[in-house]
Amino acid sequence: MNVTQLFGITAAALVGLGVYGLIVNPQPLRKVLAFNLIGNGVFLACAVIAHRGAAAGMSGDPVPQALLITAIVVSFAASALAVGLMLRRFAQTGTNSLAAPDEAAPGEARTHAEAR
Amino acid sequence: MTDGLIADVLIAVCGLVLLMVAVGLLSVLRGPTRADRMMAAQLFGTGGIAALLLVGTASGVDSVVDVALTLAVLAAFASVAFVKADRQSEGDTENEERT
Amino acid sequence: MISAISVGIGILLLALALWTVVVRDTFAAVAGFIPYGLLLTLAWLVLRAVDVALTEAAIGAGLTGALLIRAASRLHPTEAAAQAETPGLGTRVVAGVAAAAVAVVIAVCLLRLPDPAPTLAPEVARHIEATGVGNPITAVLLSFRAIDTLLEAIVLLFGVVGVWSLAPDRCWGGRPGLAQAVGPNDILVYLARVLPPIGVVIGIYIFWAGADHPGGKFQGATVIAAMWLLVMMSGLRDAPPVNRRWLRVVLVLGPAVFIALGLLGAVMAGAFLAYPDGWAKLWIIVIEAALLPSLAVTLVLLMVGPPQRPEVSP
Amino acid sequence: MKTAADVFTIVAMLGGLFFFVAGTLGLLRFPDTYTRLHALTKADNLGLGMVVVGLLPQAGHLVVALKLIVVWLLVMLTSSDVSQLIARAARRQEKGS
Repeated sequence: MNVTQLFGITAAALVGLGVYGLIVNPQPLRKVLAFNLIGNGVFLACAVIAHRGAAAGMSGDPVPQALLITAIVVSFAASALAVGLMLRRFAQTGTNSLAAPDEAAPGEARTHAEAR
Repeated sequence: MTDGLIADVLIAVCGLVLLMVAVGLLSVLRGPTRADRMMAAQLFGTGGIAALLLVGTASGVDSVVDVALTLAVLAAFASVAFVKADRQSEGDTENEERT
Repeated sequence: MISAISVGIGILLLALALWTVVVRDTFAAVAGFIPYGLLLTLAWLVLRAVDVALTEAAIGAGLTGALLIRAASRLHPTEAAAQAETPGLGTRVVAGVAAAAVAVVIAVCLLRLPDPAPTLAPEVARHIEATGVGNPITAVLLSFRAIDTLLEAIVLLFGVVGVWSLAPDRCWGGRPGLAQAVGPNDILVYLARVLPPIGVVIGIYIFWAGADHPGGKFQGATVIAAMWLLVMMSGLRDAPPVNRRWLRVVLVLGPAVFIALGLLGAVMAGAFLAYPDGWAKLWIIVIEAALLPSLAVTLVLLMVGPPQRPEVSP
Repeated sequence: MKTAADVFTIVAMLGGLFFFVAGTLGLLRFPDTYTRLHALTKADNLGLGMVVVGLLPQAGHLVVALKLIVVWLLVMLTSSDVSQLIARAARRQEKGS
């Protein structure tokens, strides 16, 4: 098994783990973590493709590598926005649940919002 | 590019350091306290940088030192955030409501 | 020999990923996410993507970890309620099957990639001379695919707008984040006095090295942003109020210079973002130098979140 | 000359490895947070130091060697500070609980 195959399988497994975590974990922050796992799996797949494209004295195809750098920075921005949304929602309503409002202790959430 | 024997030695050492870091990570992440878990970043800050330098030198990537420099500066940042976040969640919560 | 290390990195990476997915406590999950990011740096290095390794070391291991930890601590009060919502066995089995199916499809695709692999490396090698830079990735980022980089800088700016739009009305124009109170003898204050000068030099060095070696504006900007955040976390300097004019100017400086030079290229070289002959290197340096402070400020503002404290009196 | 440098590298690597093993053993065996922190920050820093010293003869360029030393100094500076921060956090948690 060579490096490309190894990291190819790792990338696929990372995406799988991320999908599982995204569905199963109820906390929104955990979903952001899981989403990051999926993203890293895709990045790793991209890096594998770049690695296979080594030619002309370069250690890899520079175009997917450059895209990866862009992608890592953008995914950080996306995570930051998601975290901002979560914290704001928590500050406003006192909950961070994704369940439908009537399922997740409706009274508590409303009183919290009214208190402000 | 370092020659064969030394490269092999470096890779072997790198593997063992990684193994030690992995074992250490296992015990640190299990806890029991939050302070124990904070050590995870610290553990990788030293062991991870050693492994990085070893594998980079063995495969002849000169710029690996720059990656190590970045990590050395930023490994502390994650740990500080850890401690600060912990401090805020326990002590400074009243600040949050001060608005 | 190198493949033995790769196997170790792959296994450890998956083990940490599994930890972040299955462990009950969110704080523990995030604690596992930081070494995971550092390990990913090793993976990029083994795949010979040194530029990507640098970016991951800066963003993945540094900023993302700090961002998530802060959120995990802040959201700790919701933890018990959230855990009660964990779906039952049936959902978990279905989710597991779905996830496995996705993973298998991707694995099969990745194992059956076409041979020989398609690559743009020879194309880049043929034209890199014209850009005047030695690092092919910088050439791609700022010349061949400059539009991607421009749009990325603008996306980051939108990210800041998005985060700012979460501010409560009464706090608008104030300072982001919480007030930090730290004693003058705190070791954190010492670290925040000693490390940033060194860190800023390293950040600028990595930015400058990016012309010919791995490095560049993203990585340099991240290091500088982290140093500023360290100073803020120590309480030595407060976060700037978001209504400051200099802050807005620095934020848009990079994208504005980028667009202006792009339009100038449309006039002088016949296409948007085209560089006139012989001027490519200079234009790339000007764009990168303008982007560096913008990116650093953008990353800091994304990290500290929306304004939370109304400004008392200016 | 070349062999002497290589022997030096191997000896230093073994030393570094010893400290990494010692650090991990400490993490596994020590009874409380403070002693574990002690094992981690002291032993692993020395381990990294020995690895850096061992890599010096293999660095192709003087600048690379200097940067290696800077990496080690930075890690020593930051990890000593961070270990103190973590120890304080641990004490605060003990008091709190």
